[in-house]
Amino acid sequence: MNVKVLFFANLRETLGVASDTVRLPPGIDTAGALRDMIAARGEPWSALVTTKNLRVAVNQQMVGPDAPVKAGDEVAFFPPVTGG
Amino acid sequence: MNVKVLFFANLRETLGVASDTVRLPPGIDTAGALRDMIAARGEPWSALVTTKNLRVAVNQQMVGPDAPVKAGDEVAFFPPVTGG
Amino acid sequence: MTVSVQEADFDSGAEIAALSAGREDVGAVASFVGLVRADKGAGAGVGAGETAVRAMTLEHYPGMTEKALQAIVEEAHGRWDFFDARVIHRVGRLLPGERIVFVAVASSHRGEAFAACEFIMDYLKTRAPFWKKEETPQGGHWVDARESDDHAAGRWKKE
Amino acid sequence: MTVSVQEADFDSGAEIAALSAGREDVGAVASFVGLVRADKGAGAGVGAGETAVRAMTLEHYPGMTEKALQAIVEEAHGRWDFFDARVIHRVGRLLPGERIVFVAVASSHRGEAFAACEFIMDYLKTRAPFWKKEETPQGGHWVDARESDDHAAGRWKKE
Repeated sequence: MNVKVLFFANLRETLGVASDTVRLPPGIDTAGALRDMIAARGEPWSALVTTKNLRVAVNQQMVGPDAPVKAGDEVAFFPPVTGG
Repeated sequence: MNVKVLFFANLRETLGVASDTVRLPPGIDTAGALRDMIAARGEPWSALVTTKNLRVAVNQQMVGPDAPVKAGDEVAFFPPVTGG
Repeated sequence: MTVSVQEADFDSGAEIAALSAGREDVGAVASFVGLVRADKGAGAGVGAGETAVRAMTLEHYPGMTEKALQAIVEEAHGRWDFFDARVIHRVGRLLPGERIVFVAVASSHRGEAFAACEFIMDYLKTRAPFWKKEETPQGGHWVDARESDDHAAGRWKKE
Repeated sequence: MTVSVQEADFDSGAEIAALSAGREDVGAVASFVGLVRADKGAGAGVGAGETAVRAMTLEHYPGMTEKALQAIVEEAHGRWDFFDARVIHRVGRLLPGERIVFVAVASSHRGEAFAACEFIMDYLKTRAPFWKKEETPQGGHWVDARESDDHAAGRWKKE
Protein backbone atom coordinates (compact mmCIF):
# COMPACT_ATOMS: atom_id res chain seq x y z
CA MET A 1 0.00 0.00 0.00
CA ASN A 2 3.06 2.23 -0.33
CA VAL A 3 4.19 4.72 -2.96
CA LYS A 4 7.71 5.99 -3.45
CA VAL A 5 7.79 9.79 -3.43
CA LEU A 6 10.67 11.82 -4.92
CA PHE A 7 11.53 15.51 -4.61
CA PHE A 8 13.90 17.53 -6.82
CA ALA A 9 15.78 20.84 -6.97
CA ASN A 10 14.71 23.59 -4.55
CA LEU A 11 11.78 21.50 -3.32
CA ARG A 12 14.25 18.77 -2.33
CA GLU A 13 16.38 21.34 -0.52
CA THR A 14 13.41 22.89 1.27
CA LEU A 15 12.14 19.50 2.45
CA GLY A 16 15.62 18.24 3.31
CA VAL A 17 14.91 14.84 1.72
CA ALA A 18 15.21 13.50 -1.82
CA SER A 19 12.78 10.61 -1.39
CA ASP A 20 10.26 9.17 1.01
CA THR A 21 8.06 6.10 1.24
CA VAL A 22 4.45 7.03 1.92
CA ARG A 23 1.57 4.75 2.90
CA LEU A 24 -1.50 5.40 0.77
CA PRO A 25 -4.62 5.51 2.98
CA PRO A 26 -8.00 4.64 1.43
CA GLY A 27 -9.40 7.60 -0.52
CA ILE A 28 -6.02 9.01 -1.51
CA ASP A 29 -5.97 7.95 -5.16
CA THR A 30 -4.73 10.94 -7.17
CA ALA A 31 -1.44 12.84 -7.40
CA GLY A 32 -3.18 15.97 -6.09
CA ALA A 33 -4.68 14.18 -3.08
CA LEU A 34 -1.27 12.66 -2.25
CA ARG A 35 0.36 16.09 -2.47
CA ASP A 36 -2.26 17.63 -0.15
CA MET A 37 -1.91 14.76 2.30
CA ILE A 38 1.88 15.19 2.55
CA ALA A 39 1.57 18.99 2.74
CA ALA A 40 -0.82 18.60 5.71
CA ARG A 41 2.10 17.34 7.82
CA GLY A 42 2.97 21.04 8.30
CA GLU A 43 6.34 22.74 7.87
CA PRO A 44 8.40 22.21 5.79
CA TRP A 45 6.01 19.89 3.90
CA SER A 46 3.53 22.66 3.19
CA ALA A 47 6.02 23.74 0.48
CA LEU A 48 4.20 21.12 -1.63
CA VAL A 49 1.20 23.43 -1.84
CA THR A 50 2.99 26.80 -1.62
CA THR A 51 5.57 26.14 -4.37
CA LYS A 52 4.52 28.01 -7.49
CA ASN A 53 3.68 25.85 -10.50
CA LEU A 54 4.64 22.59 -8.78
CA ARG A 55 4.93 19.74 -11.29
CA VAL A 56 4.18 16.07 -10.70
CA ALA A 57 5.24 12.91 -12.49
CA VAL A 58 3.72 9.48 -11.87
CA ASN A 59 5.94 6.59 -12.91
CA GLN A 60 8.23 9.07 -14.67
CA GLN A 61 5.51 10.64 -16.81
CA MET A 62 4.48 14.26 -16.26
CA VAL A 63 0.79 14.33 -15.32
CA GLY A 64 -1.83 16.66 -13.90
CA PRO A 65 -3.09 16.62 -10.27
CA ASP A 66 -6.07 14.44 -11.21
CA ALA A 67 -3.83 11.60 -12.42
CA PRO A 68 -4.49 8.31 -10.57
CA VAL A 69 -1.97 7.06 -8.02
CA LYS A 70 -1.92 3.49 -6.69
CA ALA A 71 0.27 1.32 -4.48
CA GLY A 72 3.67 0.66 -6.04
CA ASP A 73 3.76 3.87 -8.06
CA GLU A 74 6.70 6.26 -8.13
CA VAL A 75 5.46 9.84 -7.66
CA ALA A 76 7.80 12.79 -8.12
CA PHE A 77 7.17 16.44 -7.19
CA PHE A 78 9.36 19.21 -8.58
CA PRO A 79 9.44 22.85 -9.68
CA PRO A 80 9.20 23.78 -13.38
CA VAL A 81 12.14 22.35 -15.29
CA THR A 82 15.04 24.53 -16.44
CA GLY A 83 17.29 22.35 -18.56
CA GLY A 84 18.92 22.98 -21.90
CA MET B 1 32.97 52.63 -73.74
CA ASN B 2 33.29 48.91 -72.99
CA VAL B 3 31.65 46.62 -70.43
CA LYS B 4 32.94 43.25 -69.30
CA VAL B 5 30.26 40.60 -69.69
CA LEU B 6 30.34 37.26 -67.82
CA PHE B 7 28.32 34.06 -68.31
CA PHE B 8 27.93 31.18 -65.88
CA ALA B 9 26.76 27.56 -65.63
CA ASN B 10 24.62 26.20 -68.50
CA LEU B 11 24.50 29.63 -70.13
CA ARG B 12 28.32 29.66 -70.26
CA GLU B 13 28.28 26.17 -71.79
CA THR B 14 25.63 27.09 -74.37
CA LEU B 15 27.51 30.22 -75.44
CA GLY B 16 30.90 28.51 -75.34
CA VAL B 17 32.51 31.50 -73.63
CA ALA B 18 32.85 32.54 -69.99
CA SER B 19 33.42 36.23 -70.66
CA ASP B 20 33.35 38.83 -73.40
CA THR B 21 34.16 42.50 -73.80
CA VAL B 22 31.28 44.40 -75.37
CA ARG B 23 31.26 47.95 -76.71
CA LEU B 24 28.28 49.90 -75.40
CA PRO B 25 26.67 51.86 -78.25
CA PRO B 26 24.70 55.02 -77.43
CA GLY B 27 21.22 54.20 -76.15
CA ILE B 28 22.20 50.88 -74.57
CA ASP B 29 22.14 51.92 -70.93
CA THR B 30 20.35 49.15 -69.00
CA ALA B 31 21.09 45.49 -68.25
CA GLY B 32 18.01 44.46 -70.23
CA ALA B 33 19.02 46.50 -73.29
CA LEU B 34 22.54 45.03 -73.18
CA ARG B 35 21.09 41.51 -72.97
CA ASP B 36 18.79 42.12 -75.96
CA MET B 37 21.65 43.62 -77.96
CA ILE B 38 23.88 40.58 -77.40
CA ALA B 39 20.99 38.15 -78.05
CA ALA B 40 20.39 39.86 -81.41
CA ARG B 41 23.72 38.44 -82.68
CA GLY B 42 21.73 35.23 -83.34
CA GLU B 43 22.61 31.65 -82.33
CA PRO B 44 23.89 30.76 -79.79
CA TRP B 45 23.52 34.24 -78.25
CA SER B 46 19.75 34.16 -78.43
CA ALA B 47 19.99 31.90 -75.34
CA LEU B 48 20.19 35.19 -73.42
CA VAL B 49 16.51 35.78 -74.15
CA THR B 50 15.31 32.18 -74.32
CA THR B 51 16.85 31.01 -71.02
CA LYS B 52 14.09 30.77 -68.40
CA ASN B 53 14.42 33.15 -65.46
CA LEU B 54 17.78 34.54 -66.56
CA ARG B 55 19.43 36.54 -63.77
CA VAL B 56 21.69 39.54 -64.15
CA ALA B 57 24.25 41.12 -61.84
CA VAL B 58 25.86 44.52 -62.42
CA ASN B 59 29.16 45.02 -60.61
CA GLN B 60 28.49 41.82 -58.64
CA GLN B 61 25.08 42.91 -57.35
CA MET B 62 21.92 41.10 -58.49
CA VAL B 63 19.67 43.60 -60.23
CA GLY B 64 16.60 43.75 -62.45
CA PRO B 65 16.65 44.34 -66.25
CA ASP B 66 16.04 48.07 -65.76
CA ALA B 67 19.26 48.54 -63.80
CA PRO B 68 21.61 51.11 -65.39
CA VAL B 69 24.76 49.92 -67.17
CA LYS B 70 27.64 52.20 -68.07
CA ALA B 71 31.17 51.94 -69.49
CA GLY B 72 33.54 50.09 -67.16
CA ASP B 73 30.80 47.99 -65.52
CA GLU B 74 31.00 44.23 -65.04
CA VAL B 75 27.73 42.63 -66.13
CA ALA B 76 27.02 38.94 -65.47
CA PHE B 77 24.22 36.81 -66.89
CA PHE B 78 23.36 33.45 -65.35
CA PRO B 79 20.53 31.00 -64.65
CA PRO B 80 18.84 30.88 -61.21
CA VAL B 81 21.37 29.93 -58.53
CA THR B 82 21.43 26.45 -57.00
CA GLY B 83 23.99 26.53 -54.18
CA GLY B 84 23.82 25.20 -50.64
CA MET C 1 17.51 8.27 -32.30
CA THR C 2 19.98 8.17 -29.40
CA VAL C 3 19.72 10.27 -26.26
CA SER C 4 22.43 10.54 -23.61
CA VAL C 5 22.56 12.14 -20.18
CA GLN C 6 26.15 12.40 -19.06
CA GLU C 7 28.72 14.39 -17.07
CA ALA C 8 31.27 14.20 -19.89
CA ASP C 9 31.64 16.83 -22.58
CA PHE C 10 30.80 15.95 -26.20
CA ASP C 11 32.35 16.52 -29.63
CA SER C 12 29.81 18.42 -31.75
CA GLY C 13 31.64 17.78 -35.01
CA ALA C 14 31.90 14.04 -34.42
CA GLU C 15 28.21 13.85 -33.47
CA ILE C 16 27.14 15.78 -36.57
CA ALA C 17 29.35 13.63 -38.81
CA ALA C 18 28.02 10.41 -37.24
CA LEU C 19 24.46 11.26 -38.34
CA SER C 20 25.41 11.08 -42.02
CA ALA C 21 28.34 8.65 -41.87
CA GLY C 22 28.18 5.99 -44.57
CA ARG C 23 24.96 7.43 -45.98
CA GLU C 24 24.25 9.14 -49.29
CA ASP C 25 20.66 10.19 -48.58
CA VAL C 26 21.27 12.80 -45.87
CA GLY C 27 21.25 16.27 -47.38
CA ALA C 28 20.85 18.32 -44.20
CA VAL C 29 22.02 18.21 -40.60
CA ALA C 30 20.72 20.98 -38.34
CA SER C 31 22.23 21.18 -34.90
CA PHE C 32 22.28 23.19 -31.72
CA VAL C 33 24.77 23.63 -28.90
CA GLY C 34 23.70 25.29 -25.63
CA LEU C 35 26.38 26.77 -23.37
CA VAL C 36 26.63 28.17 -19.84
CA ARG C 37 26.43 31.97 -19.90
CA ALA C 38 28.17 34.01 -17.21
CA ASP C 39 25.61 36.80 -17.52
CA LYS C 40 22.62 34.55 -17.02
CA GLY C 41 22.12 35.31 -13.34
CA ALA C 42 18.59 36.42 -12.55
CA GLY C 43 18.04 35.60 -8.89
CA ALA C 44 15.17 37.09 -6.90
CA GLY C 45 15.35 40.88 -7.08
CA VAL C 46 18.35 40.85 -9.38
CA GLY C 47 17.96 42.01 -12.96
CA ALA C 48 19.12 39.81 -15.80
CA GLY C 49 22.74 40.43 -16.64
CA GLU C 50 23.57 42.01 -13.29
CA THR C 51 24.78 38.85 -11.62
CA ALA C 52 27.86 37.01 -12.80
CA VAL C 53 27.41 33.24 -12.83
CA ARG C 54 30.55 31.51 -11.56
CA ALA C 55 29.29 27.98 -12.11
CA MET C 56 26.12 26.01 -12.60
CA THR C 57 25.04 22.61 -11.33
CA LEU C 58 22.56 20.58 -13.32
CA GLU C 59 20.35 18.17 -11.38
CA HIS C 60 18.10 15.69 -13.14
CA TYR C 61 15.65 12.85 -12.51
CA PRO C 62 17.55 9.72 -13.55
CA GLY C 63 15.37 7.32 -15.47
CA MET C 64 12.66 9.84 -16.27
CA THR C 65 15.12 12.14 -18.05
CA GLU C 66 16.09 9.58 -20.68
CA LYS C 67 12.43 8.57 -21.19
CA ALA C 68 11.34 12.20 -21.54
CA LEU C 69 14.08 12.97 -24.07
CA GLN C 70 13.26 9.86 -26.07
CA ALA C 71 9.56 10.80 -26.05
CA ILE C 72 10.37 14.31 -27.30
CA VAL C 73 12.47 12.89 -30.16
CA GLU C 74 9.68 10.44 -31.04
CA GLU C 75 7.13 13.24 -31.05
CA ALA C 76 9.36 15.25 -33.40
CA HIS C 77 9.72 12.19 -35.63
CA GLY C 78 5.94 11.87 -35.83
CA ARG C 79 5.74 15.45 -37.10
CA TRP C 80 8.67 15.69 -39.50
CA ASP C 81 10.31 13.33 -41.91
CA PHE C 82 13.90 12.84 -40.77
CA PHE C 83 16.39 9.98 -40.68
CA ASP C 84 18.06 10.31 -37.32
CA ALA C 85 18.44 12.56 -34.30
CA ARG C 86 20.93 12.85 -31.47
CA VAL C 87 20.40 14.48 -28.07
CA ILE C 88 23.09 14.88 -25.40
CA HIS C 89 22.46 16.69 -22.12
CA ARG C 90 25.17 17.15 -19.53
CA VAL C 91 24.59 17.07 -15.76
CA GLY C 92 26.76 18.02 -12.81
CA ARG C 93 28.79 21.18 -12.28
CA LEU C 94 29.64 23.29 -15.33
CA LEU C 95 31.52 26.57 -15.76
CA PRO C 96 30.67 29.56 -18.00
CA GLY C 97 31.54 28.79 -21.62
CA GLU C 98 31.05 25.04 -21.16
CA ARG C 99 28.66 23.09 -23.37
CA ILE C 100 25.40 21.93 -21.72
CA VAL C 101 23.23 20.45 -24.44
CA PHE C 102 23.49 19.17 -28.01
CA VAL C 103 20.67 18.41 -30.43
CA ALA C 104 21.13 17.42 -34.07
CA VAL C 105 18.70 16.17 -36.72
CA ALA C 106 19.60 14.62 -40.09
CA SER C 107 17.12 14.63 -42.98
CA SER C 108 16.89 14.89 -46.76
CA HIS C 109 16.00 18.58 -46.73
CA ARG C 110 16.87 21.48 -44.47
CA GLY C 111 13.31 22.54 -43.61
CA GLU C 112 12.58 19.34 -41.69
CA ALA C 113 16.01 19.31 -40.03
CA PHE C 114 15.70 22.88 -38.73
CA ALA C 115 12.10 22.48 -37.55
CA ALA C 116 12.69 19.18 -35.75
CA CYS C 117 15.90 20.43 -34.11
CA GLU C 118 14.24 23.58 -32.80
CA PHE C 119 11.15 21.63 -31.69
CA ILE C 120 13.30 19.19 -29.71
CA MET C 121 15.15 22.06 -28.00
CA ASP C 122 11.90 23.88 -27.15
CA TYR C 123 10.28 20.76 -25.70
CA LEU C 124 13.45 19.75 -23.87
CA LYS C 125 13.32 23.13 -22.10
CA THR C 126 9.81 22.53 -20.79
CA ARG C 127 9.43 18.75 -20.52
CA ALA C 128 12.75 17.16 -19.61
CA PRO C 129 13.41 17.01 -15.85
CA PHE C 130 16.58 19.07 -15.50
CA TRP C 131 17.11 21.86 -12.98
CA LYS C 132 19.91 24.41 -12.88
CA LYS C 133 21.42 25.89 -9.75
CA GLU C 134 23.64 28.90 -10.34
CA GLU C 135 26.56 29.98 -8.17
CA THR C 136 26.92 33.77 -8.10
CA PRO C 137 28.82 36.17 -5.82
CA GLN C 138 25.51 36.50 -3.93
CA GLY C 139 25.32 32.73 -3.31
CA GLY C 140 23.57 29.81 -4.94
CA HIS C 141 20.07 29.94 -6.34
CA TRP C 142 17.86 27.78 -8.52
CA VAL C 143 17.10 29.16 -11.95
CA ASP C 144 13.45 30.03 -12.44
CA ALA C 145 11.68 28.60 -15.45
CA ARG C 146 11.37 31.21 -18.18
CA GLU C 147 7.97 32.16 -19.50
CA SER C 148 9.56 32.54 -22.93
CA ASP C 149 10.41 28.83 -22.89
CA ASP C 150 6.76 27.92 -22.28
CA HIS C 151 5.86 30.28 -25.08
CA ALA C 152 8.45 28.73 -27.43
CA ALA C 153 7.13 25.22 -26.76
CA GLY C 154 3.52 26.39 -26.99
CA ARG C 155 3.87 27.63 -30.57
CA TRP C 156 4.30 24.01 -31.77
CA LYS C 157 0.84 23.05 -30.49
CA LYS C 158 -1.32 21.80 -33.29
CA GLU C 159 -4.56 23.68 -33.86
CA MET D 1 31.12 37.40 -39.42
CA THR D 2 33.46 35.41 -41.65
CA VAL D 3 32.51 33.83 -44.98
CA SER D 4 34.70 31.46 -46.96
CA VAL D 5 34.42 29.93 -50.42
CA GLN D 6 36.86 27.07 -50.71
CA GLU D 7 37.56 23.67 -52.27
CA ALA D 8 38.73 22.23 -48.95
CA ASP D 9 36.47 20.40 -46.51
CA PHE D 10 35.72 21.97 -43.10
CA ASP D 11 35.56 20.79 -39.48
CA SER D 12 32.03 21.52 -38.19
CA GLY D 13 32.96 20.96 -34.54
CA ALA D 14 35.96 23.29 -34.69
CA GLU D 15 33.88 25.98 -36.43
CA ILE D 16 31.08 25.72 -33.85
CA ALA D 17 33.58 25.85 -30.98
CA ALA D 18 35.38 28.87 -32.48
CA LEU D 19 32.17 30.94 -32.31
CA SER D 20 32.09 30.75 -28.51
CA ALA D 21 35.81 30.30 -27.76
CA GLY D 22 37.00 32.51 -24.93
CA ARG D 23 33.52 34.00 -24.42
CA GLU D 24 31.07 33.65 -21.56
CA ASP D 25 28.12 35.43 -23.17
CA VAL D 26 27.25 32.92 -25.90
CA GLY D 27 24.39 30.71 -24.78
CA ALA D 28 23.39 29.26 -28.13
CA VAL D 29 25.05 28.14 -31.35
CA ALA D 30 22.70 26.94 -34.10
CA SER D 31 24.36 25.39 -37.11
CA PHE D 32 23.66 23.64 -40.38
CA VAL D 33 25.63 21.28 -42.60
CA GLY D 34 24.47 20.58 -46.17
CA LEU D 35 25.69 17.42 -47.91
CA VAL D 36 25.66 15.95 -51.42
CA ARG D 37 22.78 13.47 -51.78
CA ALA D 38 23.09 10.55 -54.22
CA ASP D 39 19.33 10.51 -54.77
CA LYS D 40 19.09 14.14 -55.72
CA GLY D 41 19.08 13.64 -59.45
CA ALA D 42 16.18 15.33 -61.20
CA GLY D 43 17.25 15.97 -64.76
CA ALA D 44 14.78 16.82 -67.49
CA GLY D 45 12.09 14.17 -67.61
CA VAL D 46 13.57 12.20 -64.73
CA GLY D 47 11.66 12.03 -61.46
CA ALA D 48 13.35 12.97 -58.23
CA GLY D 49 15.07 9.99 -56.67
CA GLU D 50 15.24 8.04 -59.92
CA THR D 51 18.68 9.17 -60.94
CA ALA D 52 21.75 8.30 -58.92
CA VAL D 53 24.16 11.20 -58.58
CA ARG D 54 27.76 10.02 -58.91
CA ALA D 55 29.35 13.42 -58.30
CA MET D 56 28.55 17.10 -58.37
CA THR D 57 30.58 20.08 -59.49
CA LEU D 58 29.95 23.47 -57.92
CA GLU D 59 30.68 26.52 -60.05
CA HIS D 60 30.56 30.02 -58.61
CA TYR D 61 31.15 33.68 -59.47
CA PRO D 62 34.41 34.57 -57.74
CA GLY D 63 34.24 37.95 -56.10
CA MET D 64 30.47 38.26 -56.18
CA THR D 65 30.03 35.08 -54.15
CA GLU D 66 31.91 36.39 -51.14
CA LYS D 67 30.12 39.76 -51.35
CA ALA D 68 26.71 38.08 -51.63
CA LEU D 69 27.38 35.82 -48.64
CA GLN D 70 28.62 38.76 -46.57
CA ALA D 71 25.52 40.77 -47.53
CA ILE D 72 23.24 37.89 -46.48
CA VAL D 73 24.97 37.64 -43.10
CA GLU D 74 24.71 41.42 -42.63
CA GLU D 75 21.02 41.31 -43.48
CA ALA D 76 20.49 38.57 -40.90
CA HIS D 77 22.43 40.64 -38.36
CA GLY D 78 20.12 43.58 -38.98
CA ARG D 79 17.14 41.39 -38.16
CA TRP D 80 18.34 39.36 -35.19
CA ASP D 81 20.57 40.04 -32.26
CA PHE D 82 23.53 37.68 -32.50
CA PHE D 83 27.24 37.86 -31.75
CA ASP D 84 28.87 36.11 -34.65
CA ALA D 85 28.19 33.97 -37.71
CA ARG D 86 30.26 31.71 -39.92
CA VAL D 87 29.52 30.63 -43.49
CA ILE D 88 31.61 28.17 -45.51
CA HIS D 89 30.64 27.06 -49.01
CA ARG D 90 32.69 24.56 -50.95
CA VAL D 91 33.23 24.64 -54.72
CA GLY D 92 34.66 22.16 -57.20
CA ARG D 93 33.85 18.46 -57.57
CA LEU D 94 32.18 16.71 -54.62
CA LEU D 95 30.97 13.14 -54.10
CA PRO D 96 27.75 11.91 -52.44
CA GLY D 97 28.03 12.15 -48.66
CA GLU D 98 30.52 15.04 -48.83
CA ARG D 99 29.83 18.32 -47.04
CA ILE D 100 28.90 21.30 -49.27
CA VAL D 101 27.91 24.13 -46.96
CA PHE D 102 28.20 25.17 -43.32
CA VAL D 103 26.34 27.97 -41.52
CA ALA D 104 26.53 28.68 -37.79
CA VAL D 105 25.22 31.55 -35.65
CA ALA D 106 26.15 32.31 -32.03
CA SER D 107 23.87 34.36 -29.81
CA SER D 108 22.67 34.70 -26.23
CA HIS D 109 19.44 32.82 -26.82
CA ARG D 110 18.44 29.98 -29.09
CA GLY D 111 15.53 31.72 -30.84
CA GLU D 112 17.78 34.27 -32.56
CA ALA D 113 20.44 31.65 -33.37
CA PHE D 114 17.97 29.28 -35.05
CA ALA D 115 16.15 32.03 -36.97
CA ALA D 116 19.33 33.71 -38.26
CA CYS D 117 20.91 30.37 -39.23
CA GLU D 118 17.84 29.26 -41.20
CA PHE D 119 17.48 32.71 -42.79
CA ILE D 120 21.10 32.67 -43.97
CA MET D 121 20.63 29.19 -45.49
CA ASP D 122 17.39 30.19 -47.23
CA TYR D 123 18.91 33.35 -48.70
CA LEU D 124 22.13 31.59 -49.65
CA LYS D 125 20.02 29.18 -51.74
CA THR D 126 18.45 32.01 -53.75
CA ARG D 127 20.98 34.87 -53.71
CA ALA D 128 24.51 33.46 -53.69
CA PRO D 129 25.91 32.74 -57.17
CA PHE D 130 26.58 29.00 -57.00
CA TRP D 131 25.50 26.46 -59.61
CA LYS D 132 25.55 22.68 -59.34
CA LYS D 133 26.21 20.29 -62.20
CA GLU D 134 25.36 16.67 -61.41
CA GLU D 135 27.01 13.61 -62.95
CA THR D 136 24.56 10.74 -63.32
CA PRO D 137 24.62 7.50 -65.35
CA GLN D 138 22.62 9.46 -67.96
CA GLY D 139 25.32 12.15 -68.21
CA GLY D 140 25.91 15.56 -66.73
CA HIS D 141 23.21 18.14 -66.19
CA TRP D 142 22.78 21.43 -64.39
CA VAL D 143 20.51 21.35 -61.36
CA ASP D 144 17.36 23.42 -61.78
CA ALA D 145 16.54 25.97 -59.12
CA ARG D 146 13.85 24.64 -56.81
CA GLU D 147 10.63 26.56 -56.40
CA SER D 148 10.62 25.50 -52.74
CA ASP D 149 13.84 27.43 -52.22
CA ASP D 150 12.27 30.63 -53.53
CA HIS D 151 9.33 29.92 -51.28
CA ALA D 152 11.59 29.35 -48.26
CA ALA D 153 13.41 32.65 -48.84
CA GLY D 154 10.15 34.47 -49.56
CA ARG D 155 8.67 33.69 -46.16
CA TRP D 156 11.27 36.00 -44.51
CA LYS D 157 9.97 39.01 -46.45
CA LYS D 158 8.80 41.73 -44.11
CA GLU D 159 5.20 42.83 -44.51
